[in-house]
Amino acid sequence: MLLLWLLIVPLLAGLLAFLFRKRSLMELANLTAFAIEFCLAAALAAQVLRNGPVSLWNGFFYADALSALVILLSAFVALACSIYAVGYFRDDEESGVFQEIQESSGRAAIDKLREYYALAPIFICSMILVALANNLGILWIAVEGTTLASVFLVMFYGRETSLEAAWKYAIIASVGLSLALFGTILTYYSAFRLLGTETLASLNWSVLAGNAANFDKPTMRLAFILILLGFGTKAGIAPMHTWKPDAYSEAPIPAAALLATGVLNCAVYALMRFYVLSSKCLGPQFASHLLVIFGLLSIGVAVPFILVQKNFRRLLAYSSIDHSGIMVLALGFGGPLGILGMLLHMTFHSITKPLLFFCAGNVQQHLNTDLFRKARGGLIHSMPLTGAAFLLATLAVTGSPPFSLFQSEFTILRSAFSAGYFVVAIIFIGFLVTIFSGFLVHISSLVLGADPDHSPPKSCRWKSASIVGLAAIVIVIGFWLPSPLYRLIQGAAGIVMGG
Amino acid sequence: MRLPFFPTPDLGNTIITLMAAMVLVLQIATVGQRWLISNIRIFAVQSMLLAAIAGIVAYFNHATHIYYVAFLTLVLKGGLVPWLLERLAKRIGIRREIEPLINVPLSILIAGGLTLLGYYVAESFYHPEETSVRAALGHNTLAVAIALFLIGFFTMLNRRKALTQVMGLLSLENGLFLAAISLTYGMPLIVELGIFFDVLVAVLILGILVFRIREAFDSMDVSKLRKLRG
Amino acid sequence: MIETLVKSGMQLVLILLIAPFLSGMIKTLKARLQTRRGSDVFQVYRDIFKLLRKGMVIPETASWIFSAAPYIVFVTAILVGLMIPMTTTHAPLSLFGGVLAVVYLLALGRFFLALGGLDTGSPFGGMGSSREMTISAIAEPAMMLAIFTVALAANSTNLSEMAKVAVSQSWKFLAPSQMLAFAALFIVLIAETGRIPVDNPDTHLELTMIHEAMILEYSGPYLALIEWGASIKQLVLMTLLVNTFFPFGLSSDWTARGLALGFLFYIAKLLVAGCLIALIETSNAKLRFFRVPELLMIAFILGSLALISTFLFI
Amino acid sequence: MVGVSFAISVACYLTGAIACLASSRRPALARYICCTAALAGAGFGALAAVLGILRGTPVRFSVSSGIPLFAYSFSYDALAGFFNLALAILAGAVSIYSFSYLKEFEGKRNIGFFGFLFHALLLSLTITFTAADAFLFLMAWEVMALASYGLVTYYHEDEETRRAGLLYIIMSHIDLGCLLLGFALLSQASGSTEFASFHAAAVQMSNGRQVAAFMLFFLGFGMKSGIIPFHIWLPAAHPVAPSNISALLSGIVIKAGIYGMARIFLDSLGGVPSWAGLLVLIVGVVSAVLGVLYALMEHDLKRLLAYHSIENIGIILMGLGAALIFRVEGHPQLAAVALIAAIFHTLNHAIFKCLLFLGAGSVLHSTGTRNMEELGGLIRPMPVTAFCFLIGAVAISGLPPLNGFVSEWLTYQSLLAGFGVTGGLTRILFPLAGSMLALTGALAAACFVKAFAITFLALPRGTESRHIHESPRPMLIGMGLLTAACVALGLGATGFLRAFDPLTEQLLGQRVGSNLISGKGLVLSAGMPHGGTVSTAIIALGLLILAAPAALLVWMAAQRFATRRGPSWDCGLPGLSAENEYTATAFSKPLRMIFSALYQPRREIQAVFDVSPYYPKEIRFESEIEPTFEKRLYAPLQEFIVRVSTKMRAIQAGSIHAYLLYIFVTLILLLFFGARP
Repeated sequence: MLLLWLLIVPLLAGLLAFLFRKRSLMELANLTAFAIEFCLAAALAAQVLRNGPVSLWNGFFYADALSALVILLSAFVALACSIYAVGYFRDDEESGVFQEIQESSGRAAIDKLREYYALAPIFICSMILVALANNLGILWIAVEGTTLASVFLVMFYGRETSLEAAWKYAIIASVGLSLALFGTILTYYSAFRLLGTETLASLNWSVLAGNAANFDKPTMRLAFILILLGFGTKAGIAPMHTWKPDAYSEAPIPAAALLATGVLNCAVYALMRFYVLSSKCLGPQFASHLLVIFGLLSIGVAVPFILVQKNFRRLLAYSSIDHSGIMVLALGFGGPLGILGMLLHMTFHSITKPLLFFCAGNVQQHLNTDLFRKARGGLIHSMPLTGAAFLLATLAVTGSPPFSLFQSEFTILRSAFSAGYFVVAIIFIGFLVTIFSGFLVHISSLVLGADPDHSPPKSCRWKSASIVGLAAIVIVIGFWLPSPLYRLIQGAAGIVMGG
Repeated sequence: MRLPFFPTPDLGNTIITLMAAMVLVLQIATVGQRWLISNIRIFAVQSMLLAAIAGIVAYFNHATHIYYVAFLTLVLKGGLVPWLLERLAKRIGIRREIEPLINVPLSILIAGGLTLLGYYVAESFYHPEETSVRAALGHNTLAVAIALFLIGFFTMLNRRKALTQVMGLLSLENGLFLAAISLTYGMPLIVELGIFFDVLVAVLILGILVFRIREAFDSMDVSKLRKLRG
Repeated sequence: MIETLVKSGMQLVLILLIAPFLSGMIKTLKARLQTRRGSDVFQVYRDIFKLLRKGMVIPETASWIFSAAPYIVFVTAILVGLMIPMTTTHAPLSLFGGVLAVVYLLALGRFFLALGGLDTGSPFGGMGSSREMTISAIAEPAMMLAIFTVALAANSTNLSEMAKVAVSQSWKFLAPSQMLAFAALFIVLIAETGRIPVDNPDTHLELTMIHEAMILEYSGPYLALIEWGASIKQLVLMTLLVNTFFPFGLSSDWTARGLALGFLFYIAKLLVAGCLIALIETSNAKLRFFRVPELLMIAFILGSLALISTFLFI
Repeated sequence: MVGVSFAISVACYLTGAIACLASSRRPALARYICCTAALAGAGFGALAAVLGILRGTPVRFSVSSGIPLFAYSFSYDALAGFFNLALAILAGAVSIYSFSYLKEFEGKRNIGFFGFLFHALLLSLTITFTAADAFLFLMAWEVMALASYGLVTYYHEDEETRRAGLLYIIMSHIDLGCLLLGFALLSQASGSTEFASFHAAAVQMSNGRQVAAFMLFFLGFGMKSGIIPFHIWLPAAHPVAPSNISALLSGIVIKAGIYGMARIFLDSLGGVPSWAGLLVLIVGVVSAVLGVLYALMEHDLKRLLAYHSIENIGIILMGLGAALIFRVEGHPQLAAVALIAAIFHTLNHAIFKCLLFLGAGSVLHSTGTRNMEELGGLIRPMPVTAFCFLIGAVAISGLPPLNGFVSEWLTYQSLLAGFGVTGGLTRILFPLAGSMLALTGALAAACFVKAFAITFLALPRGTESRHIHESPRPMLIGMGLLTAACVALGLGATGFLRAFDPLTEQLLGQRVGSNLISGKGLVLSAGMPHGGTVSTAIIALGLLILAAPAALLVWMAAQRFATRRGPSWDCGLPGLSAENEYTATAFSKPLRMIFSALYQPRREIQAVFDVSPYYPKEIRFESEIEPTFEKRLYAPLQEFIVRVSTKMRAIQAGSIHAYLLYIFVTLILLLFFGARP
């Protein structure tokens, strides 16, 4: 029943938004829903930790440690985003952004708000569904659902560039997901030849995983290639990453943060499910090589764009490409350390990344630009909290100790050596160092420097609360990870390892 | 009945293979086609053929749920979607020719190459020692499905207009449909329904987007959407 | 303890007395070689004595550093003198400082003298200090290499140990490494003591001075201390040269006979070295300042060759 | 006991950091907390260090982090003790100094944040020196870099400062990358990140991996220490930080690299091959000589000191390199002596470099400039600062009887001993390295004559009009402590050297303390029979005794004639002014000419004539030397990276067709190559 509630709560929040006519009611509904959602996710995690996998409707919904982890992370990000969104959209309203929209498209501010408060919960609902679906077909549908919900969020502001971004996002994601669907069909086929229609009727992962060793191998090969490309597109792995900078820089900040963490997690989650099947069927070697190549390529592609970047929101997008590359790379390295490192990375990334987005959002809203050139540096003078948090988040996201992403990257590096990928490891570290340099050069030039005499922004409690809260969590998990969370991650790693 | 030039002994499979080949021919025809409206109509025919394939599969394998699939395909892809697209095309007033990025003869050549690639890939699925019907059928239709997919993809690459890219996407999904139907005799029904629903929503959303792009840019040429760089 | 003090006292007297003599002797010799009459060998004593009885003028700009420098120069020179075997192989204070201490104590004196030169605020002082520090710096590696060559042969940087080893195998000075090291150290000696062709101790022409420019503002007892200190330094370096490379006559104990014999040999060796310097000073012109590094480079190469030959020809 | 003092010290730093941040709204309180907490931490740190050094056997303890992979485990042994001792001395002196130094920040800058970073730096250094686990070590290592970055860019409004800070943090991160790889290599071999497990595993590693591990660690630690050619960040970053921080950066932060090398090369890797030791030695020589040569050309007081840090790191590496070679050649006794030379010089350099930076800070504090060409004559208004700086200058120049001399003397002795124990041509390298050490020492002396004389002596060069005053008492006490340490470690070296026994025993299995001391505990000997001996105490005593009669002579003369004060000789043209003084640039000119091949000096003289070409109205003189490494190595590299990146941006040119094409091509390639087994 818990599983069902996990889906119903956000759906309800989305539907309620259609009913309300007042902003505060929508905000309230949204906040309450995600607070409840987070509690539900925590409860699910606790239950999974205690009693093992939970399933519903004859295994239609199925949650093991891996799902619970992804759901917990999605719920966490959703909660953080919903808190931030309150401040963000109020600011938008006050600064007259909605007015402009109204003038150009004739849509009232409250309609715009409703658009967000209705779509975001649906978007999150489909993310939760991704993790809950046992049936691989449903999994695919849910992933496609995230795309459909988020296309409107990307074109939220209705500018020409938003349309452009939305179009590119929609087309590329659709093509990608078609590949994933093809892969899913072939997976089904490779199992079908062994098991026949009857046992397979539901295409359930929990059934498939038990029999994967006997699947038709050539089909599985082809299927995994297509799956990698397909869900890889959604995860933003190079060379399928091209939609990311556009979509991330055009979507409203809370939606962009959801895209960068929630959607990324879902896509990687889907990849992991198929990775388990593939490595059981074909042995880990085949998937590993492919994943390592694509992972390294993604990190490498992000490097030049991070080094030479004019727009700080696009910078964040490339960081996301970099991180999806790291996760895929870690999956490719495999072994207990690699998988554990990958899941740790996913967890830490989901916690850290929203902070970076929120800081960028504050800066963008305050200065009304997302270009470094126009921001003119020295933000620490007019917005000390955001500035400091921005630097902190930059360091955290680039994997610098003492922040938690360093722990996962160190683990991943160790797994690379264990798996014998020496050269890859060296290139990997080289890329990371370069990315750190590029990031810090840009962000420090934004935050530090002489005071350019911007007027100080109006302080917003919602924004500050989300930033301070996240920053506190980011700092704490750098030094200490709650042991239940670790056990959950360990359990998830066990599942991906195929145990 | 046994036709000498098809290796499959089973009539249903023979017909399926034949129809799949026709679908492929239609797909290649799309590549060479210059008119948007004809493109939409070819898509409709193609979808109907697929619906027929689904019907044959359902009949020969006594799989009732595939009848639903066949029906849905016929209605949605053969009727509703082409109708919607045609309306949209008329509403935004596209009458002119499609201007492909690569000229027609070369495009067709490439489409041929992609078909070959499809066969090359599918060859590894051909197990001559396995004399069962399914194996041979799988080999052939998989090749066609891959070819359909690749050619659809290529069409998307080759077209400038937003709407034509949507067309490419749709024909690409027809390839998937063929694979799903003929390889595994249909996915579980719920999955199929979900996929149909998704396709429909996708077409709607893309349609809205096409409309908005047309409004904002006074053009449907997506190759002009190049503001976001670097 | 007492013994060390007595020995130190004896050597101290020796140093204080011989040093001006050596300077005077070279001056006289030079004059004779240049067919001048020149002053007699005791003129330097008279100069020092006279300066010690004069009043002083201290530049207005100078601080206590200016006043401290003469003491440090003088005292370091003497202390170094006590670490070097002169008439016997056993120098009184050699346990407390070997050849490295000698080099670095002299550097300490130079350090303060250069500070004193700059403390006056006069451009001459600055120029002198700059040049002095430059030349000593580039002389240093050559000196060290030459010293190392000897030290490696003796397996010690302790000067008494080195002298003992040298006496016990006195034929060794003919070895190529010793010859080369000697040549290197001799060039360094010329540079360090401010002799032609590196520096001209007799000139006060503005642009050619090095050492003299540095001490231009010193007068009276301070100047006496500096001059005396400089002559002691010269003595010390020459002693180092002659006693390490030509150790004959060094007494191995502190008996009266040994000391007397050692003393005679020592004076004789100093005389020979002094003649050599006088000869060189007479027969050479002062080099341009920027040619000096080339000379010191030669010394460095000689030192390196010395080292290499140590292990090639042993 | 060690553990408790260590824990209290860590707790002091930790609470100090948080309390400072919390009190940032109240500057005076923040300053007070910052300095008091640091002083307390330093006190307990020193106690822990002394106890840890004397104890001999390591003390271990560990704290859980929630992830079993990463444990916060510490090991306090003699090596940790020495570096912690240096840290504690410096931290103590700097925090006393900062009582007054930070006062000028009040109301202008955020002292609370400064205090937070300051404590974070001290904390991370303490942990770096005691970490027993690669993970904890790397954490502390990078926190140290980040805290230093924050402190270097404390004056972030200034463009130069920001650039310097970025250069610093980027180089730091590169070295972190090297260390990460190195530790990952070792962890993979041993299956654990504990330092204790590395030794056994490293010995079993294949030759290629050993080489890789050595090179990675050498690069990583070397960059942190500022070895040439990875030094360029050091002279950029150290001068722009607040001076009390520069003192810590040059004093102890760069020593973390030395600590790492000692820890990894001698302990974890279990000895490195002979060529590796030789590499360390050669890099040491190059860094020492080039470091001091570049220092000579500086007339920014703090940059000059920063270059001297490179030089001294070079000297330390000479000792360390010798130790590594001796160890592998089977002479652990000699290795122990060389190691003592290196570690002792590390400690000494920490102390006198900190002293000098604090002195420079005082000068900056009261005159507002770091440019020596604008200073002069400060010995009169600031006599105590001048005295402390002078002692520091004598010490760093390696002149007897202070501490710099002792450690350089030990280094010489080790280098000389190297001639006898190695074969072939490499043996020549030892005495040659020794001669280069001599060159370095002499050049350093020249440089500090310049630094001290131009800054403190003669006439002021344009700062007369400013109100120059002696520093407040806490600053003087801070410097005074370090001055006393210089003298004490110099004169009392023999008393101190026995403390190295636990260290050498632990790393090399040798106790050589008793060999190094003879002659009733006053004489330092080279640790081998008939080797060299020296006694700084006796030298100091001798200098004092001998100075007495000389003073008597002068006093007697002064009784007869009054000592007069008069103007300096002005060539008969009255009016000698500060403009006639020798400048820092002029002082170093002979060396600039002699080493012109290195400096590639460029100079430009422009004369403006009024009427006659013989009487120029004004002459403008410009001179600069070529920053070879920056210009020839780093600038082209940076340019290359930026150019390639800019070209690569064509990938994302906005065309959706191109984007689809990427996917299409990838798909086709994968289908073609991957789909069939």
